[in-house]
Amino acid sequence: MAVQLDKALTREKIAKRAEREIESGYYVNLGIGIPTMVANFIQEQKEIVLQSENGLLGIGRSPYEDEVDPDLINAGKETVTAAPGASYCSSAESFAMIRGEHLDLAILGGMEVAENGDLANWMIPGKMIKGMGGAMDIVHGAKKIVIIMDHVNKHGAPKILKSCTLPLTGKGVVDRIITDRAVIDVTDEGLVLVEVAEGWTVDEIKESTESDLKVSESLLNTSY
Amino acid sequence: MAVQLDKALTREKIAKRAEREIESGYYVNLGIGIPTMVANFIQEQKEIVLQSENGLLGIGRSPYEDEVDPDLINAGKETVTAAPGASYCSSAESFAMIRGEHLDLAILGGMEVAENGDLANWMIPGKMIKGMGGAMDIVHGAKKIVIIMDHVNKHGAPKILKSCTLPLTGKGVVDRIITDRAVIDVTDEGLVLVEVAEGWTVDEIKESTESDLKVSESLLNTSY
Amino acid sequence: MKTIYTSFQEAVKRIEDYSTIMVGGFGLVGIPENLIKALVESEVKHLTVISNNCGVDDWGLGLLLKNKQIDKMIGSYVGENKEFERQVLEGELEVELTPQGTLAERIRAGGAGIPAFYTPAGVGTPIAEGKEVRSFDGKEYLLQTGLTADYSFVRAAKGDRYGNLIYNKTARNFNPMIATAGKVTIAEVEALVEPEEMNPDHIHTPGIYVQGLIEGIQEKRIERLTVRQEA
Amino acid sequence: MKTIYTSFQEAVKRIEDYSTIMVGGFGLVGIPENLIKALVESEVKHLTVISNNCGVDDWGLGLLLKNKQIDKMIGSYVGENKEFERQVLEGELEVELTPQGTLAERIRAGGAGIPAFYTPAGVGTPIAEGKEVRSFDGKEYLLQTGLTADYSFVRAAKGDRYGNLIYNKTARNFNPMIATAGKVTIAEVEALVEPEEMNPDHIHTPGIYVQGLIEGIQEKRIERLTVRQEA
Repeated sequence: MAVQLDKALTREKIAKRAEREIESGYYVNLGIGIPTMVANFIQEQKEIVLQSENGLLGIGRSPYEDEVDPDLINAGKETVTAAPGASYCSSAESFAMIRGEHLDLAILGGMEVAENGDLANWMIPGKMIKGMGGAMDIVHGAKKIVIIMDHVNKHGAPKILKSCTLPLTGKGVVDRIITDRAVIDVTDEGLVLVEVAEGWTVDEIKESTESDLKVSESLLNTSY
Repeated sequence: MAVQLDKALTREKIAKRAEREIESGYYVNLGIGIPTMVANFIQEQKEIVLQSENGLLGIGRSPYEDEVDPDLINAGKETVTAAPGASYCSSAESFAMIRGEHLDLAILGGMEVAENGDLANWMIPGKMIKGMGGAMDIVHGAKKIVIIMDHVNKHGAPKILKSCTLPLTGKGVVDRIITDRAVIDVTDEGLVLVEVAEGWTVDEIKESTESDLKVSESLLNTSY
Repeated sequence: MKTIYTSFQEAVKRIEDYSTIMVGGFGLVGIPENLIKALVESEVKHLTVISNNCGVDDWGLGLLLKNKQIDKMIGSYVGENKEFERQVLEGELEVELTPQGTLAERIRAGGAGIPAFYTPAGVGTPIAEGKEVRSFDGKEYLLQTGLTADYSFVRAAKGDRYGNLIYNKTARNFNPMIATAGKVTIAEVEALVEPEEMNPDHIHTPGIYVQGLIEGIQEKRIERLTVRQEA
Repeated sequence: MKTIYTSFQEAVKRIEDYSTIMVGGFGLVGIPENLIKALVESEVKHLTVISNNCGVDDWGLGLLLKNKQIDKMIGSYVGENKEFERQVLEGELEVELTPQGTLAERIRAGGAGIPAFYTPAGVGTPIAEGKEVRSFDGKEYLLQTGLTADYSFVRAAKGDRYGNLIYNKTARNFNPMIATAGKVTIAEVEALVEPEEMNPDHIHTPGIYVQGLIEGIQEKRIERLTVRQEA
């Protein structure tokens, strides 16, 4: 139960930090799972538009019971409403928006990220493959790709690696990684540690990261 | 003046014969110029849909003066109305219909047709090039491509040739040629004369055609 | 002008074994429920189905799957279905996974007469195996081919006798492209209306793409009901 | 959320010499009349213009041409313009002719992140010169690349402050694709309305593609008035 609570709190912490990536005026795609949670923390003064790849530009809040429309869902198949100014489109048009890099930001989950920006988040060999859904398109489809995930896996092993061991979702696509412990940027000079979360030290982050980490000159400590 | 009248009558004769190509239930694109005239002769009992590549599926009759809408034109830039059941679409969608061969028939004008079905109808070297417009797409965009034109040019020289001398609009695209003198099919075995117009003989058609002509076993004489 | 069917059995009866069928919908939203059910009843077998998802165990394309009518499935996400998993693991069902945006574009291309196009999705991933990779302006792309089908089944909110269709909200999803890519496209509509009720500026699928229509009542099952509590 | 301009001069003032500009419309229908006029006034030079046509001598893009602001024109039909002819013959103007359907698809591809695609149009014609020809299923196709622009100018009937656009009848034409393919897209709208007046199912151009809007009154000149006499 304590572990469960911890998990929930960790997720919330990551989601809240990820929310800071979203600037007013942004068009954003939030991946299924924890990324979807980010929407709950978006500050009211920010004017942002959430895109859902099943053909909704402008996801609104969850419907009240009497507002539920079975024809209106998000990409996670949850019932939603449409925000003011929303529009519907076909899946081809929706991915035209994505592929054409008209979105400012996508926040997605990750299993592994490599120091060159490779991302693996869709299959584990030997396990049933459910499919990549829209992930392989979305990683090429926003001006900035942010991956949010736990810093280490359930065995305590790093998820930020020299190179991914799992089949890739995209090659060299990640711009920033936000974990429960740190914010790390993928740059041409390798990974750069830019923020350290409350309760963690630079050394601890380095120890729990397989790749080499440069420390930013403007490193923020205890930033979230 | 007599020549002028002849020209008008010849055009009408070709257009009327071309109309017989249109079966009830067909989706048809009519090229700019004489092909557009074909619409005037469509028999009322036929249910057909005329497509205009500028984004109108279902061209209606010309508007009465008080119905004119400057936002509603055909591909020849003439003001039109929309027929019952019409829809508007973008140029990309319109050519998706065309390129995807969803049209049953296109009737287009021609300068030269070769025995292998090559068509030239868009440019004359040395003269100002106005552009091919939609012609190069449309010749690949209907289940059947019918070319209507005079049998010979203004110098009396054949327009149906062993091979085209003018730059092509499309390679091997023509299914049938309708002229003031004859109806000729493009087949794997070469050109086949299938109909002879009133006032003409098989020999006269052969003489005024550069390509070899097989005569169909079911040749129709004086068919129009 | 179009064939208006009065029974769903009639609408699917020409479909033969080994046909390729595209089916609209995303999850359970916008699926042609009654056409799928009629296909199950028809007992037609060895189908190749192209659809973003494959329904759930007891609804949508899951019903076809359960009845072992599908030989091959082309989709982007098939994770809500235990029977699917079983058939794949036992080698009864072939699966071709395609990124969702690539799938949507392949279907659009198929309907639009475009045999192939380049897309960044899948470069450097297992999806790229056996596919041409080519650089444009220094970035790598995969060559993907257009998809067509013998039959396309779509669902729309409104349709008219000219075959024009209008979809409702996110029930549009894959339906417009799928309507363009079937040799024969049959639309299950919630309401068959007079053409005058369809504004020509609002039509999503022009009638040229549709060969038959049938009116039906849908259950519209909800996969993940998510509601906000009244304040 | 979007920039709402109050003057057309203001809307075009950031445009620099040597820019590539896409302009919506077919013939004179659906052209952003006032944006074009403001561009003429701006005296910006050495433009590459991508548009299906190039206006007529005294209207639309013909005005830009007359003012010698265009270095290069990419379009499918440029036949209604004597000044165009003169500039081409005297080597003042470069022209790249593209089949109309190919042009529409190249612009769509540019906006949709597709670097290139294959199309049957132009195989065996002068258009194929220098282009890759490739067979798919025994038929030949040309490789064509996507097109984008620094600026896109479109005209819509209605727009809202979220950038959503709705077009009227055949004034839609090239506008929706062009709206997607400009780094900066500015929409001239006949009426700027409240978002509530735009039904989300009827929007042709989702707001994401549009950076600025301005309301204007159009002359809507008619090129070929064709009427039926009263019975």
